[in-house]
Order: sequence, then structure tokens, then C-alpha cells
Amino acid sequence: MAEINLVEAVNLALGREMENDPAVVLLGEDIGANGGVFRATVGLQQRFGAERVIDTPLAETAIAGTAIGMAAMGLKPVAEIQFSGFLYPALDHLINHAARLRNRTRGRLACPMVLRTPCGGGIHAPEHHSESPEALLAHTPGLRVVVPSSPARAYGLLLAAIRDPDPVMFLEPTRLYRLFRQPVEDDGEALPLDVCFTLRSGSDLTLVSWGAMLHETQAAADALAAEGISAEVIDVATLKPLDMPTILESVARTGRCVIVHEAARSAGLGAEIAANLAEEGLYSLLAPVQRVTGYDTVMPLSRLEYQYLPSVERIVAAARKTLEGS
Amino acid sequence: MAEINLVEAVNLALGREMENDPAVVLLGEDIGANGGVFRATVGLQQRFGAERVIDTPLAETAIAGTAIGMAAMGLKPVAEIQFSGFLYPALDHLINHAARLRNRTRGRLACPMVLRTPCGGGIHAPEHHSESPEALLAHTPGLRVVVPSSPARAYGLLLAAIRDPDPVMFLEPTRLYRLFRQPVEDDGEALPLDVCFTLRSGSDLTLVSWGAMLHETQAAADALAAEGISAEVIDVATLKPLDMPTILESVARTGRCVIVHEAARSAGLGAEIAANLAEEGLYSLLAPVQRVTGYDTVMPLSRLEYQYLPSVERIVAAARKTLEGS
Amino acid sequence: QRTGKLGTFASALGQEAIGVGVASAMLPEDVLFPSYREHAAQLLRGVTMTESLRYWGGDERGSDFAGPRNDFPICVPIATQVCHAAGAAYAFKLRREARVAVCFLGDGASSKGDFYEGMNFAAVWQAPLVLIVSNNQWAISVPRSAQTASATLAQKAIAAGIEACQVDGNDVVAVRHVAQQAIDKARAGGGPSVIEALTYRLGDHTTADDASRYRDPALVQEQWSFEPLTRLRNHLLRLGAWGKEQEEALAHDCTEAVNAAVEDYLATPPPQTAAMFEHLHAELPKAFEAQREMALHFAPPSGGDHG
Amino acid sequence: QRTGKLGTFASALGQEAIGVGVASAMLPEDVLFPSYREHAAQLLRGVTMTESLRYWGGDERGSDFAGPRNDFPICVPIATQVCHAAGAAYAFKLRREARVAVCFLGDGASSKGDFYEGMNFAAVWQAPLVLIVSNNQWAISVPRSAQTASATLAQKAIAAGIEACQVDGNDVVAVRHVAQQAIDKARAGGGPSVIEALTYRLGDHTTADDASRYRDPALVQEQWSFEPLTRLRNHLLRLGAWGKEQEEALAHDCTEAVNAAVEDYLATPPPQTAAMFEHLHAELPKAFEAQREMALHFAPPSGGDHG
Ligand SMILES: Cc1ncc(C[n+]2csc(CCOP(=O)(O)OP(=O)(O)O)c2C)c(N)n1
Ligand SMILES: Cc1ncc(C[n+]2csc(CCOP(=O)(O)OP(=O)(O)O)c2C)c(N)n1
Ligand SMILES: [Mg+2]
Ligand SMILES: [Mg+2]
Repeated sequence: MAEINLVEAVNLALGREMENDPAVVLLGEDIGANGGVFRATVGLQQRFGAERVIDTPLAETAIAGTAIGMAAMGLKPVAEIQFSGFLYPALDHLINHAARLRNRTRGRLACPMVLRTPCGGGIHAPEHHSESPEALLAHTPGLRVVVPSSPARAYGLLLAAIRDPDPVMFLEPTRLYRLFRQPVEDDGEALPLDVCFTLRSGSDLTLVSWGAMLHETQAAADALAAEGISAEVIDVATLKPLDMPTILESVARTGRCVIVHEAARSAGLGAEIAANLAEEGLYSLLAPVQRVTGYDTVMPLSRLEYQYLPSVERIVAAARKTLEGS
Repeated sequence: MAEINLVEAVNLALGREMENDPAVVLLGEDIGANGGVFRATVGLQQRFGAERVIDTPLAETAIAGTAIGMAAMGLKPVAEIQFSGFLYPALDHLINHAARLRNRTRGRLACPMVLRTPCGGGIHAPEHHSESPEALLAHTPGLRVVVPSSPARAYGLLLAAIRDPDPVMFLEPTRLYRLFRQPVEDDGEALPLDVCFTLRSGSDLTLVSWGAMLHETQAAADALAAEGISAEVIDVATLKPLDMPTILESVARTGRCVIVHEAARSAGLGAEIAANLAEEGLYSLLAPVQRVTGYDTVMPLSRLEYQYLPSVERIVAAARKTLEGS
Repeated sequence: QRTGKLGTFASALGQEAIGVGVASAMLPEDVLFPSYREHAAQLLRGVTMTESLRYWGGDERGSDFAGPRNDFPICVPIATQVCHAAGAAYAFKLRREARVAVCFLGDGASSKGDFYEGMNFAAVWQAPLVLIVSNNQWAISVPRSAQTASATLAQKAIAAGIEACQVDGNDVVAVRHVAQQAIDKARAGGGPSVIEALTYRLGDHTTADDASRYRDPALVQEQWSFEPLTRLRNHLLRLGAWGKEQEEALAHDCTEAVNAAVEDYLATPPPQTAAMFEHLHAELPKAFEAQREMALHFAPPSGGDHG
Repeated sequence: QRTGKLGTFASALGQEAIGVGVASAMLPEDVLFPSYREHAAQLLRGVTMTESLRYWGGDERGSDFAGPRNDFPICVPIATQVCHAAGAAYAFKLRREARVAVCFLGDGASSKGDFYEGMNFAAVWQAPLVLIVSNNQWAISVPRSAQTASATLAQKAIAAGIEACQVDGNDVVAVRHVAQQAIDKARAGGGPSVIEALTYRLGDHTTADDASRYRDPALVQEQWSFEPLTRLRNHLLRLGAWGKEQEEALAHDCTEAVNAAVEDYLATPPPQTAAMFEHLHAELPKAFEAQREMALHFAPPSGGDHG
């Protein structure tokens, strides 16, 4: 079984599903001959032709808007937004149309599209290239929001996203694209789009995160283990709809929860998880919930980005805080 | 002192500040001769001329984008987005530019603009006219987000928003535009942009809301009072930055909190408030926090909108829940 | 609105000839992308008056067309439908289907980036798209002259390198003629076109608008002399192809049809609370079941209220 | 990037003449709205090489220009700067200031709605805006031919009803000439213009790109014969206005200047952690003080790391 990294897993899933389903088409900027600025679509235009792997003009609004028209007419477009900071011009079509077409027409028309975009910082990218917009999408009724954190999950979740009959926002952490390899079998097996994955079980506290931040979170769990603290680590993976039962069950056992994300703190998705704990899990909480997040500041340029991103130190400190006086 | 409604208060504040400060200009669709589709700018073009009250072509992206250019060059533009559902094409400029210009240039350039848009449902408006996008804006570092709930606060907060040296998103609840009148003195006095307003003090639980939902929330407080339950009612007013101390102080006294908003539940601003309670107020909570919100569904067309919007009954039921077994 | 039975409504008064001329040149398998004002086109496509009343009355079921199953619902966010239509046209081309996407927009809409971006995509793709710009001279209160400095709206197509023309939008025969040419060309693989149909909005923008605030009624009066139905009637009369009897018969049939549709509409059972959750996704995710339960718990027995 | 001392960088190789020709026609009080590739224009405006290195090295202080205090920073979100420039131009007009907003964008950027909407606003306003479309034939890997079906990019201005022209972007004298005309016209109240400057991207898109993946190096070779500096040199040599000594002196001065700038840049103390909070708002709201404290608490003594 081949050892591949996350961006290769994305490429593998795209190729697999284009083979399976002639309705699948890709569109975006520089995804053809160039194979995508991150190489996620490399080789696919040669394999499936320029009609199914479409290099579009430079216009994100139209990339999202035309994908909606394609999807409504029976294609399964997978649109790529080249960098996270350029997702914003696509939001109008995603919020007002992609998320609503089925509801507006009582199911007569639907929008089985996937929107792929890199997300997150940590690779010293230029300005506007390191955004974490997941909360904007997760707040939007009608959208599914998925963030993979490993090659295997990227492969299985992307297959599921393409096969889903409704719009799925698929955010790919750029920092994980090439960070590590993993054996991934190209078996066409999709993963479920509505469950969290427990990456590590523990009894003292629950660490909840997604995407690239799981890297720091796992490292923090190791550091805590060295101190004899047993941390459970949950990869949320599908941010909307959110699998709270898994998180609540874990916190019911541990009584403590630290939520880690890269996006700005205020009204981030961490708030939604913490809010659910205050509503459904209050009586199992032995200590205040902690959020370790990006600050409510503009994502800084590269020289300060590692001071913006949650660090292992910050996560460990927050974990210790939940254990204080116990 | 004249008794005016909320939309008249907006008009009053705009006129007052245009008098005070020649740098203030208004731009938007149909705000001139037509005086705005909600009449918020009626009479202002006649008073201040078509150069300062600008009827723009139909393009929200450019309305936000040109306002940024005006603001950076020393004007104080107040841009109107005609209806809440048409804010989305402006988000790119708000998130990538308005919110960042000061930070990007280390304060060399700034963006003292206000973006006004009606928000919320309840007036049987057409499709896409009843959105509650506050969380998308509150999640964005660099933006202030304000939602008035009375003519007096609309007047004072809008003056403050225009005078603020940075971008302020000012969301006006359409349902309140003409719902009630209140004596408002045109004294040019601004209200602070970083505090909640306690509309009613109580000892049994704390009801937190903003905008049009305060109408239902106050009615719920009345209903609870009739049952001998004393509810404190807080108008958040400025959603970003959030005045948590006021809310935490109240919940420290009451031990119970119900948060009410019209926007979809997931990752709404109510989650941010509940998350803060789980972090900073956990030990004062005597019962699980309750959120009474719009559902995670598409805002329905008018015939079902009142079943989507939080009702007095739902708020009262949630309040009772926090008091169960006590 | 006034009766409380209908919500805001945008009348097509004065520009009916455009919808009729264009829709009559379409084949059933073509797909219409309507703005909120092209009722004439939708009627010809087979959208029933009852469905229209339901939509404008605040009921999503009004967009579940029994007839043209692939036509898009009315598009309210201005100009966005141009991108959807361009994407649909691409799908037709990719599958080698001889179908055309026909999209309506207004003069105001032609200022929006969606119009430009969508047109540019369709042109690069040489996709079967026909854009009809119904230039009724007003975008609510903003006159055509303040909307753009370009001498015509047709010339905006030059920016995308595609063919365009202007047509008298109040002359149903002329509209039908140019629409047929553009649609045939698109179907034959000739790529997209833009048609600027010149007309005039004789009514208020919508039932929520009062045009007397911003435009001189005298201007509107003048325009009544070009009103398309009168022009068609006179034309047919001159040809001797039309007379008092037909006129009365038609008026009678229309009244009947409208009354029947209104009755149908009023007899429609109110939308049920659960409808909010039925079509959010193909299947309601478990995570939202509790919200559905709550909505049902607090639902009034009557279901939805009147628009 | 390779050295770890600089981040991604977009070179202007092959299109330097456009920036020089345009910026040299501007007055100090005019305002530049640069894309990420118009270093030549920024240099002439007084942005120092050290400042540029700071920006590309990942330090916001690089956009705090000591010289042109009102010039906009480099704009990365493609074409958005067109709207900012149109708004600035409106401010100048409103205040009756004889200033011009000059905005650079690329061929790819001309496909974006922001370009179209901003151009349309400026045209309606007759605002003093000059748009320079540096058509270097490529948008990363997308060739001009796949970007739009329009025969020229200049003709896109017809959609907004404004004047436009094409110019040989590798001929600094020609660029200066047309830019001067457009800027003078704007300053005199004549409204906006669009200039399509034809050139060729001789380098990779950025230091993160490898153009050999998508374009034939042979094509690039051909284009070297039109390289603007060589052309200017030959021109001056023919005029006898240039010689070996000047050439060597210039080369020497440039090397000195670059080395000095690099030293300056490398000597810049790293950005401090608190910088993330300093310019979020004019004054940091109380609500964020705790976050600032936390950032400082976890800050490495060294401050920011290298780009
Ligand atoms: C993106 C967007 N902005 C604003 C509106 C509000 N609005 C509805 S119709 C209209 C004017 C449209 O004018 P035009 O395109 O000429 O079409 P017409 O109404 O004349 O048919 C406006 C501004 C909207 N529906 N969508
Ligand atoms: C809105 C947006 N989308 C995508 C990108 C990524 N990107 C950076 S440069 C570029 C190509 C731009 O081409 P062009 O406008 O011709 O300018 P050039 O790079 O050739 O100078 C792209 C797609 C971006 N910066 N902004
Ligand atoms: Mg119109
Ligand atoms: Mg280019």
C-alpha cells in the first residue's frame, strides 16, 4: 500500500471519483496544465481532458456560481479556490444559492457540488493566504463543512464529499499537505460525513481540534502523557453537522475539555462546541472549558504567524489549567 | 423632544453627523431621491447634495470597495447595503481590506467607514431579505459590530459608529424600524461602542439578546414576572468587541442564562457568549445555559418565518428549564 | 401585500413582450433563469399562476414547478443567475446536449460583477447561453443614465468578446426574431449572445415601492403610447387578424384563468412547520433532529400564517 | 525563500518599463494602487527597497512607507484595488483636489468583477482614475487566450463607456506618453481611462512557481528579444546618449544600493509580538487585552522568526 501525503491523497480521491462517475468535473484556477498551485490536481487534466478539468478565468464569484449551475444540471463539480483568502468573493453564491437551492425548490433542484480550498497558516505564505474561514461556512444552514487532518481521512472524506447529494465545503490544511505520509489504499471507500474521530483515548481530559491544529494537539497530548496526564484527542473532522454526542460522551468521562483551533477566537467554531458543553454537558464539567485559538487579530505576515497560531505550550498550559486544584 | 421610531433615529443621526463633519458621505442604492427603500436617508440628498449622498450603480462589491478607498483618503463614508441578503458580495472587501488596512500599514492608512444594513426577519419580506449575518462579521478581526434595539440607542450608537476611526458594521433590525416610538433628543451625544445595556434588572435569571429579538425577550420577561420569576434583560448592542464583564456579573448574581438570537444556532454569536460563560462563569452557573435561536435551516419564506424566529413561548420555556428543580 | 394575501410583488407591466418573445423561441428542454420580473416568460414555460402566487405569497412550494422541472426558480440576488446559467450551459455543452440556457436580467443587474464574470466564462467556453438584458430604464429609483456611462448595455458584451444586439423590447415580433436567432446559434454551437431589449417600467418597482417619489409621472404617461400589448393589438387589427370578439373571448378566458388560479392559491393548505427541515439536505442530519422536534413542539396547529 | 531570508516574491522581469513609464508621469500627491508585481512603479514613488524586502520577508512594517504616505500597500486579492482606487478618485473629486488615483492590475485581474464594477463606478462618477492593465500574457499558468474571448483587454473599457488604448508595454517612452495623457486628462476633470500595456512575463509567476510545467521555454526565449531594458539601452546607444561608462556606473550604483538595502533589511530588528495587537484598531478594545497578555506571555524572547 502506497505511503502518500495529504495532497497526494486529495489527488488520489479526485482521480478515483472521476473514474467512477463521469458527472464529476473539476474547475478552478491553474488546476489543469499546472496541476494546481499545491499540485492537488496534478495529472488529472492529462487523464480526463480539459473539458472535465477546467482551467477557469480568474474570478472566484463565477467559479462558485457556475459550479452551482453545473450541479443543478446534474454534474458533480469540484471547484477549487486557490487560496483561503480568496474564498470570500465566493460566499454570496455559497450562502445565497448553493446552500439553499434544494430548500428553495422543495428538492426539485439540488446542488451536489464540492468546494475545495486550502486553509490555515504555518507555511510562511504571503498575505491573505493563511485564512481559517470554517466558522463562516459552519454558520450557514445547508452547507456541510469538512476539514481532514490526515491523508487517509482526506481520501475517505473527500470521496464522501463528492458523493454527497448536497454542497460540501472541503477545507484542506496547507500545512499538512506535505507534513507526513501514511499508507492509504485507493479502495474507493468513503468515510462518514457526520462523525468525529477519536485519535487517542484518555481519561483525564479531552482535547478537541481539527485540521492542522491536531498536529500541535497531539504533541501536547504527548507532553501531557510525559507528566502522567492522560488526554483523549478528538478530531472533529466534520464541523457541520457537528457530532456532539462523541464529544459529550468523552467529556462525561474526563470532565475537562480544551478546544484548539487556528481561527480567530470570537464566534469561531470552538465557541459552538463550548456552548454545547455549557448546555448539554454542564454537570459533567469538573473545570472551566478552555479554548486555545488564534487571536482576534488579523493573521500576521509570516514572521509572526507562529506567535498567532496556537502552540504546544499554549495547549499544555490550558490543559494544566483545567486540572488545577484537582 | 420628538417621539421618533428607529428608522427616523437613523436618519436623524446621519443628518446630524453630516452637519458636524463635512467628511461624512453616504453611498448606496436608492438612498438619494428615493430616500432609501426603508426611508432611512429620506431628505438627506436634498439637504447635502448628490455629491455627499451618492446613489450608486447596482454593485455591492464596489459599494464596499469604493467606501474603503474613500475612507483611506480621509472621507467618512457610510455605505448602505439595501437588504441583509446582499451583504455577502461585500464581505471580501470588508474581511480582506476594511478590517485590515490599518494593521497592514501599521496605522499609516485607516478605514473609518460605517456599513449600514437592515437585518432580520419578521416583516414578511421577500426571499434573501431577512438575514442575520452578525456572526460572520463578529468573527472577523478588525470589525466592530453593532445592532441597535431602540430609537435612542440607534441614534447614539450610529453617531459613535460614524465617529469611530475604524470600520463599524451597523445592523438595523427591520422589524424595529417602525415598531415603536421613543423621545430622542438630537443632542449629538454618542453612546459607547463597547458596553452592553441592562434594560431591566432581575435576580432569578439573565436574558441576553440584541436587536429585534429584545422585543420577544422583554415580553418573555414580562410573562415570567407574572409567574413571579425575576429576569434581568441585557441588550448586547455591540457584538464585537463583546462586553462580557457585564454579562458575567449578571450571571454571577442570577446563576442562570438564556441567550436569544434570530440567526442560525450553529456558530452564532450566542455560542460565543455561552462559551465565555463556560470558561469564565462556570462556577456561577446553577443550570445549563440555554440558547433560543433561529434554527440551522434556511430562513423560510414569509409564511413560516414566525415559526423560525424565536417566540416568547420558546424563550419562556427555556427560562423555565434553567429554573427546573430549583 | 395590501390584501395581506400576497407579499411584495414585482409587476412586468410594460415589458411583457420581452418574456413572450424570448420564451416562445425556447424549446422545452432549454432552461430558463428568470429574474423576479419575467412572469411572462415563466408563464409560457409552463409555470402556473398558482405556483407564482404561492411563491410571492411566501411559500417555497411555489418554486416546485410541475411543468418546467429544470427551470431555475426566480432569482432575487441581482445578476447571480448569470453565473448559474453559464454553468448550466457548460453542462449542456459537456454532455453534447442541444440545449440552451436563457437568462434574464435588468439594466441595473448589468452593473454587477456577476454579469460580467458569468458572461466572460460563457464566452471562453463558447457555451450555449443567451443573456436577455431587459432594459426598462430604471433600477428601482436609479435611472439608466446613472447606472453606467456606457452608451448602450449591449456594448458591454464587447468586454467578453461576444455578439450582442439591441432590440425594441416592446415589439414582440422583433424580440421573438432576435431571440430565435441567438438561441438557434447557441444550440448550433455558435456560443453565447447578449440581447439588450429596450423597454420601460410602466409600474412601480414593486408593490412596496412608490415611484412618484423619484420619477415624473408625465414621463411614464409618454411611455404608455409604446405599451406592447396595445401595439400588438393594433398590429393584428391592421392585419385583420384580430377583432372585438377575440378580444372579449381572450379577456374572458384570462379572467377565468386568473380567478381559478387565485382560488387554487387560496385553497392551498398552509405550509407545515416540518417543511423548514424537509429539504435542508437530501436527508436531515441527526444533529438537527432536536431542532426539528422543538419546531414541531412549538408549532401552531394551523401551520404557516398568511403571506 | 530559498535562502529562508525572504518569502514568496513576484518578479517584474520583462515588464519594468510599464511601472517606470507610468509612475514617472505621476505627481507626488497622486496615489498609487499597486498590484504585487509593480515594484518599478513603487520604487519611483519612493518606496524603498528595504521596505519592499520587509514586506516580502513577512513583516507588515514593509507597508509603512516613509515616502509616499498615501500610496496603498501592495494588493494581493486580485483586482480589489480597482474599487479602492475608484473610491479614492471620488474623494479627490469631491474635495476638488487635482489628484489622480493610478491603479495597476494584470490580464488575469481583468476577468474579475471588481475590475468591472470599479471601472463602472469611476466612469459614472467621471472620477480621476487611471487603470493600467499590465497584460503580460499569463495569469500564473493561464494564458491570455484562455482568460477571455475578447480580442483586446483595452476594449473591456467600452463596457463602462470610457476611453482606453493599447500601448507597447516594453517601450518605456510610449508608456510614459500614453500614461501622461491619461493622467493629465484625469487631473483636468476628464474622467477615467484604461491603458492596456502589452508585455510578457519573462520569469516564473513567483519564486514559488515553476513555469516550465505549463509553458514552453522557447516561447520565453523569443520574448527576450523585446526585453525593455535592452531596448532602452539600444535606443540610448543609437542616440549616443549612453555608453559603457554610464552603464558600468549605473550597474555599480545599483549593486551598491541593493546591497545597502539588503543589509538594512537584515539589520531590521524582528517584529515584536505586541505588533499583532498594536494596529488592530486605533486603540485596542479592552475585550482583547487578555489575548494580548497571553501572546506576550508565550512570546519567544527573540520576537518574530525569519520569513
Ligand atoms: C445583489 C442585490 N442588490 C440589491 C437588490 C435589491 N434590488 C431588488 S431589484 C433592484 C433593482 C434592479 O434593477 P434592474 O436590474 O434594472 O431590474 P428591474 O427591477 O428594473 O427589473 C434592487 C437594487 C437585490 N435584489 N440584489
Ligand atoms: C482573488 C484572487 N484569486 C486568486 C489569487 C491567486 N493569484 C495570485 S496572482 C494570480 C494570477 C494573476 O494574474 P494577472 O492578473 O495576469 O497578474 P500577473 O501575476 O500576471 O502580474 C493568481 C490567480 C489572488 N491573489 N487573488
Ligand atoms: Mg431595470
Ligand atoms: Mg498576467
